Amino acid sequence: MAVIDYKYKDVIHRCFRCGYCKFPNNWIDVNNCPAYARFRMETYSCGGRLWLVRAWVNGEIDWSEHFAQIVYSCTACKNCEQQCPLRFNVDIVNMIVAAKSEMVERGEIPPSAKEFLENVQRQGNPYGNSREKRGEWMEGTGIEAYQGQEFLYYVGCVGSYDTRGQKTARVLGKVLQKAGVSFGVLGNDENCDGNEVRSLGEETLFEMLAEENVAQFQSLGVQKIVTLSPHSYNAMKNDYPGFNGGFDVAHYTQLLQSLISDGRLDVSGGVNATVTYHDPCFLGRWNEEYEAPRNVLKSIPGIQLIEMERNRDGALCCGGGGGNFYIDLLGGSEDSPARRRVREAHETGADVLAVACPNCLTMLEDAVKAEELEDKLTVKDVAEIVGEACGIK
Amino acid sequence: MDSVYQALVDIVGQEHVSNRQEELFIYSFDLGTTEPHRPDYAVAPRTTEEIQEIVRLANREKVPVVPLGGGLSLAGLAVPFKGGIALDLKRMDSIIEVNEKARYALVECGVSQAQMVSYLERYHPTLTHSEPGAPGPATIGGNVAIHGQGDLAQPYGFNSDMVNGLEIVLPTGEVCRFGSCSISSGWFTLHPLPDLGLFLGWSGTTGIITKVSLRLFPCKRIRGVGQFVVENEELVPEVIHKLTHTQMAEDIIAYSQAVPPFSSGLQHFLINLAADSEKELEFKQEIIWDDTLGEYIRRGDGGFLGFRQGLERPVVSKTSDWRKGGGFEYVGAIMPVDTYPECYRQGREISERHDIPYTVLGRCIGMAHAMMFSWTYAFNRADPESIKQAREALHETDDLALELGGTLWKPGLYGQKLVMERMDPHTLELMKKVKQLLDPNGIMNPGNWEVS
Amino acid sequence: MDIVACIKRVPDTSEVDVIKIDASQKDIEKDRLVFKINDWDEYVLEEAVQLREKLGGTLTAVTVGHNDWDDVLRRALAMGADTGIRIDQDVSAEDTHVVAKILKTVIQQIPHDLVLFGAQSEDFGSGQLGAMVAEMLDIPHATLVVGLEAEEKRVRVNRELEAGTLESYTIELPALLTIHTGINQPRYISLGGIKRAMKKELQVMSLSDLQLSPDALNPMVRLEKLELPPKGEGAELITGAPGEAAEQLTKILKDTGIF
Amino acid sequence: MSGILVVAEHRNKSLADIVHQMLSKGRQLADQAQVELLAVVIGRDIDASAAELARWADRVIAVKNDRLEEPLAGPYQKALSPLIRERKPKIVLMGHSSFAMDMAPSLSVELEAPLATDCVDISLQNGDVLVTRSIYNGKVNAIHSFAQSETVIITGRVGEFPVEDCHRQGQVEEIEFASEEGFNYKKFEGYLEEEAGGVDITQAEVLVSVGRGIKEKKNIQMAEELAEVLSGVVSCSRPVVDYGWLPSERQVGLSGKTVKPKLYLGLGISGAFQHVVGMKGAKMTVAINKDAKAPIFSVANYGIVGDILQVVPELISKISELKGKTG
Repeated sequence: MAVIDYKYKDVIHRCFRCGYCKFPNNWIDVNNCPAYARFRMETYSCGGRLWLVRAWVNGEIDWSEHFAQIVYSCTACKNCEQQCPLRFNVDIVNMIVAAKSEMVERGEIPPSAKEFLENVQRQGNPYGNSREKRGEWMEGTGIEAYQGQEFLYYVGCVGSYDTRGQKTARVLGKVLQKAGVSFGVLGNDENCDGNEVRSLGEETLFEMLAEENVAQFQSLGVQKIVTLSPHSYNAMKNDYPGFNGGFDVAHYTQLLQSLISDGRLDVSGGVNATVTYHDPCFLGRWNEEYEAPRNVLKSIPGIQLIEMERNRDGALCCGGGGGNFYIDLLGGSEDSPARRRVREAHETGADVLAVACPNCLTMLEDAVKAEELEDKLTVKDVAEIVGEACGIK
Repeated sequence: MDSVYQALVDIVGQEHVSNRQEELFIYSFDLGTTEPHRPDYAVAPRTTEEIQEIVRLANREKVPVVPLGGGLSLAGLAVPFKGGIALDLKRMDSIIEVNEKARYALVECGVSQAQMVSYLERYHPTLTHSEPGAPGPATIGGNVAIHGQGDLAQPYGFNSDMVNGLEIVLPTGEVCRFGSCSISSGWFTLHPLPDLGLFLGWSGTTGIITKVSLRLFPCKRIRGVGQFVVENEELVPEVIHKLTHTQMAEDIIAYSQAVPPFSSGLQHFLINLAADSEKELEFKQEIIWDDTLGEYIRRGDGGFLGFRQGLERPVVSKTSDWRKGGGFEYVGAIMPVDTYPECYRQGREISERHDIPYTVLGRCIGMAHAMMFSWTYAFNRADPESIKQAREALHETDDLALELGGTLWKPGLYGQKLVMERMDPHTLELMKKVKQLLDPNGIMNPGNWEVS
Repeated sequence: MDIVACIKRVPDTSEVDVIKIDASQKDIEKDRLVFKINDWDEYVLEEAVQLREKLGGTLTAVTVGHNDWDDVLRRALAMGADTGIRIDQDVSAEDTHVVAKILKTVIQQIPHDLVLFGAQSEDFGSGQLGAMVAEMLDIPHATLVVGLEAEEKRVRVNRELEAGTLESYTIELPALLTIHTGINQPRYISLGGIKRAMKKELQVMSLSDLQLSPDALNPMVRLEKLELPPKGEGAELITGAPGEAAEQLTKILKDTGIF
Repeated sequence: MSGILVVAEHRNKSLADIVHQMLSKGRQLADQAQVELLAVVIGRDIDASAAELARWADRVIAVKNDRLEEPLAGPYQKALSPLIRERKPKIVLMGHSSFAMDMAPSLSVELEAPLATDCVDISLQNGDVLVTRSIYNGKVNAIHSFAQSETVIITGRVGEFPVEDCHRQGQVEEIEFASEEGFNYKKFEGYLEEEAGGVDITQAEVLVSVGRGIKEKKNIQMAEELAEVLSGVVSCSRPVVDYGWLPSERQVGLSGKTVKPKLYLGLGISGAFQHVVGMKGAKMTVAINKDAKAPIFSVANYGIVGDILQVVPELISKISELKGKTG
């Protein structure tokens, strides 16, 4: 039956389905929409998805698991908004999220998305792991709980629970300690930042998470926040103000950039590696932060930085956005965006693929294994590379 | 279990074939005003061999096959009128070889125009191809299949004139090669073997183009666009005639449109120039702006609006948003250049009668040998009345183009009927024989170019 | 068709490493545990809502517990139940007989063609409650139902036996069924749905409202104490990072001739 | 204390396995309390079964009824309740089976007799009956006693009570059961067997079994790869079938198949008793689960506490490496 109160009812028909959204800005490859790159059928292109949502809203097609899978395969990477030549392009991702919200309210969403959201409702993280284990990553690092220090170091779910993510969280903590930054963490009391919950369409759950987090931060007197993940950075910088949570939010690469340029962090130890940097969507296209991570890498002696064909606002998404690092509707093939991106990184001749997001880290590291490139290409977070340069093990 | 579906899964793999409502819905439309028709399957093959097996299956089961590249031909040429298999060729997107010396590119049919532009800019900066200005995903194969033209039409003709070789899967499943490639490994010329050009202009009704060797042309270091305008449309043919005489320009386009209002009624010229040095550029500018167009400027009949370096690709999709309706369709016709004034005047009259802001454009083909004249009608996809108005305007324009002595380019069903009615019966009979010879079971893109 | 669905709130112990028994040795420490609706009852509610969508009628959700149990009723209301009834009594230490008596009394006061229970609960897993209530209401019942087709006057059910076999029955209404997992795919309940359900008021009843005095509900089975199961000899644990552990296990598999 | 009565579940002309486990426990309790062990079997052609029961029971009551070829909860209850009221056994004991779940609770209400289900131990302490139940999916044991009552009803968990052979020549007593009650309002329509075909996991030498811990359908592909490398087959526990990720023919456990492979490799399986019952017969069991307290670890020979998404890919590459060298 038709969807009655779809917010973008009078805009969505303006999509001409001309397909510019499939390309990066330099048109070098037709596969820059991650879902289209994976399935290469018109239904999975951004235009195809908008036409299907419109057809569903008008009652021309019925809901089906396949339709839900097509909508949820959008990783909210914003390549479409970057490339679409038409004036409504600023709302494309919102149109898809609004369709997801409609499905959420009807309870008809892919099973893995259902599990993701139920786990967050229950345990405050998509893995459903116990809240009592959220602080386990910091055991033995000497990192303190937050009691008014200058920065709240917000880690996020992937950094807290994913073994690979934990490693990065620890290294960044030690780097900040080395630079003498005054910071503390929330440990077991940290809750999901809600960024993925919102892009999965669970609007009310996102509002609750945002309200609770803002209240928690304010009760602790938090002024400045440094986040490990661009996803947390995005929610706290752009959405929390709407819940009167006006904090000074930085992604950690921005903080490291200033620490290095102010001389508070000595990276002269250097790292000998040819590195290519992957722009995470929530740092790049969503927040136009392209230079800080690159400046950090370039400030380390011995690092030779090579750009991939598709970089900055033309980067190919790792396929982990829109909750897909967990619900993973784009995995399972050599056409998966993560595997395409890993091949592209390898072609530059780099031996290190640098990332600045725990989701990208896990997606691209799995892809390196799947492509059997373990001995030719290593995925490292910028924090880990900086850690090496400061002699942190 | 649907045996055809299962057979398709065995050929291309489970992920590249679908009979689900979502794929059938999307592949039932093109972007224009043509009524949608649902296919029974959507299939995305990766190799010529897969296409052969699909076509053989289609013959056995009498299932229509409708090939499409970008699906952007905007005239219903990729709409599966009789259902069957919508064959999306965009996965066949490898650029196989670029031969710098003989200036040609051998590509799979699904290579997109955008990919070609960026690949040449990135790896072969001294070469360029005739880019049609369609949205990025439009494919090389699809474009030659409908006798498309691009921004080198004035010096070098139709894109289909630039074909050095073709690989075709016949409707009965065999693979044929036309041009030097059929006897040697080089794809450097289509001629002089007996001409079997039975696949260009047929819009995929006589076979499926799988590989194209396309001529490339020198790409000079400096490329720019000069803009010239005249008030009186009667002057346009002679201006084009004079410009083509100089043989200095690349693309020559004359257009007129109602939006923005201050330019309504004026005839604008876009004159592409290319040069390897400032000296060469100044020389060409002088010949064009002083020696050729100077008299118009001095008489006040025309105005020079400046020259801008850098070739900015036209973004034709913007037209679809003029009426905030996400849609437009245009009639393209190959017309004698001197019919420009009538094409403009009557075209404008049709637009105004259907309450659509007029947009007409003439692209010179060859040395003013002909021009591709397009009448564009935007519509609002959410407003059936505006679609109806656009569709009527399109049909009236089909009639107009033929009345003015032109011939329709990539016409939809309505235009095809008009063309075939006017065609001399023996040529029509020969077309029918060719179709029957190549496609005995009538599975290839049925409905289009069907000689009754 | 008027449907009554009885649901339960249980602690989520799947992701908890250590469960501590409290000083009374009659309960576990629950203050740090997270609570959820009993797995089986999610399938009950989904089945009930689907039946109500097909055949119309009313759907009433019932639970027995103090006000922190309202969240499972909110969930039922968010899913589509018309009313939610909570009997304000902590029965976590009671035996099933007592709970059955309470529920029987409540159900008798509600129009009921079909009464649905979960086949068992995640915490105690006795699997007795539904069949006991059926006997007390003197209506036919079937447990472990994995397939259900309902008409106005009767239901056709498949119930699960051992070794992949099912047995099927036709049962006249009114009847009671206990629902097993896998019968359907429960829908997602959005927080928005739960919040909207907050506006629907819940009926709260006490034992006295049901003319039941606490001492008339003496348990037949008494809990003596809880204890942690004896540490069985258990598995020989292979430790180390994923790579090393995999290495050692591969060696063991090789040595025992598995490949 | 009066006698102990074992209710024998009799299906397609033979006694269910669990009956021998209950007879053995019943015999042991009866000897300890020096009381009579009775057994009752209800059905149509039950002579052979009655004779078999007589090897354990002092007295066997064979209740014959042509319409009761298959065990039906309603009629069985109508046959048993007068018998129990008349013989007043201290304990009525039966296996905790699907049939028992259908009948025991309503029988307990009819007789106003206390009921404890799915017990893992039954003991007598100075005349009082105590039972142990495993709760919070195997992480806690609860000890229960009964309020004063002539009869208590207990159902025992399958696999918890070892079978001890016995050679007592019990007396067989036949009685007729004619009551019409219990047949009408609940009509038995027949059995549904699983359609055959597909993979038969009971024949596999090596089973790689996936549980809820696999988290997503796409991870099953990793288990397929591991099974392939070990030339085995993928099986699963119930939640995986409930989610529709694998067909029920792959399910190991009480309501699925019982398997006796050379190697049973459990990935993300918690080890609920209904599952363990189906794989206890494996020669060697290895469990990988991130919950150190998962009950499966108390059954397996070897265990790895870790994330299967990290361990299994390593396992696949290490095994194929080793096989590559020597294969």
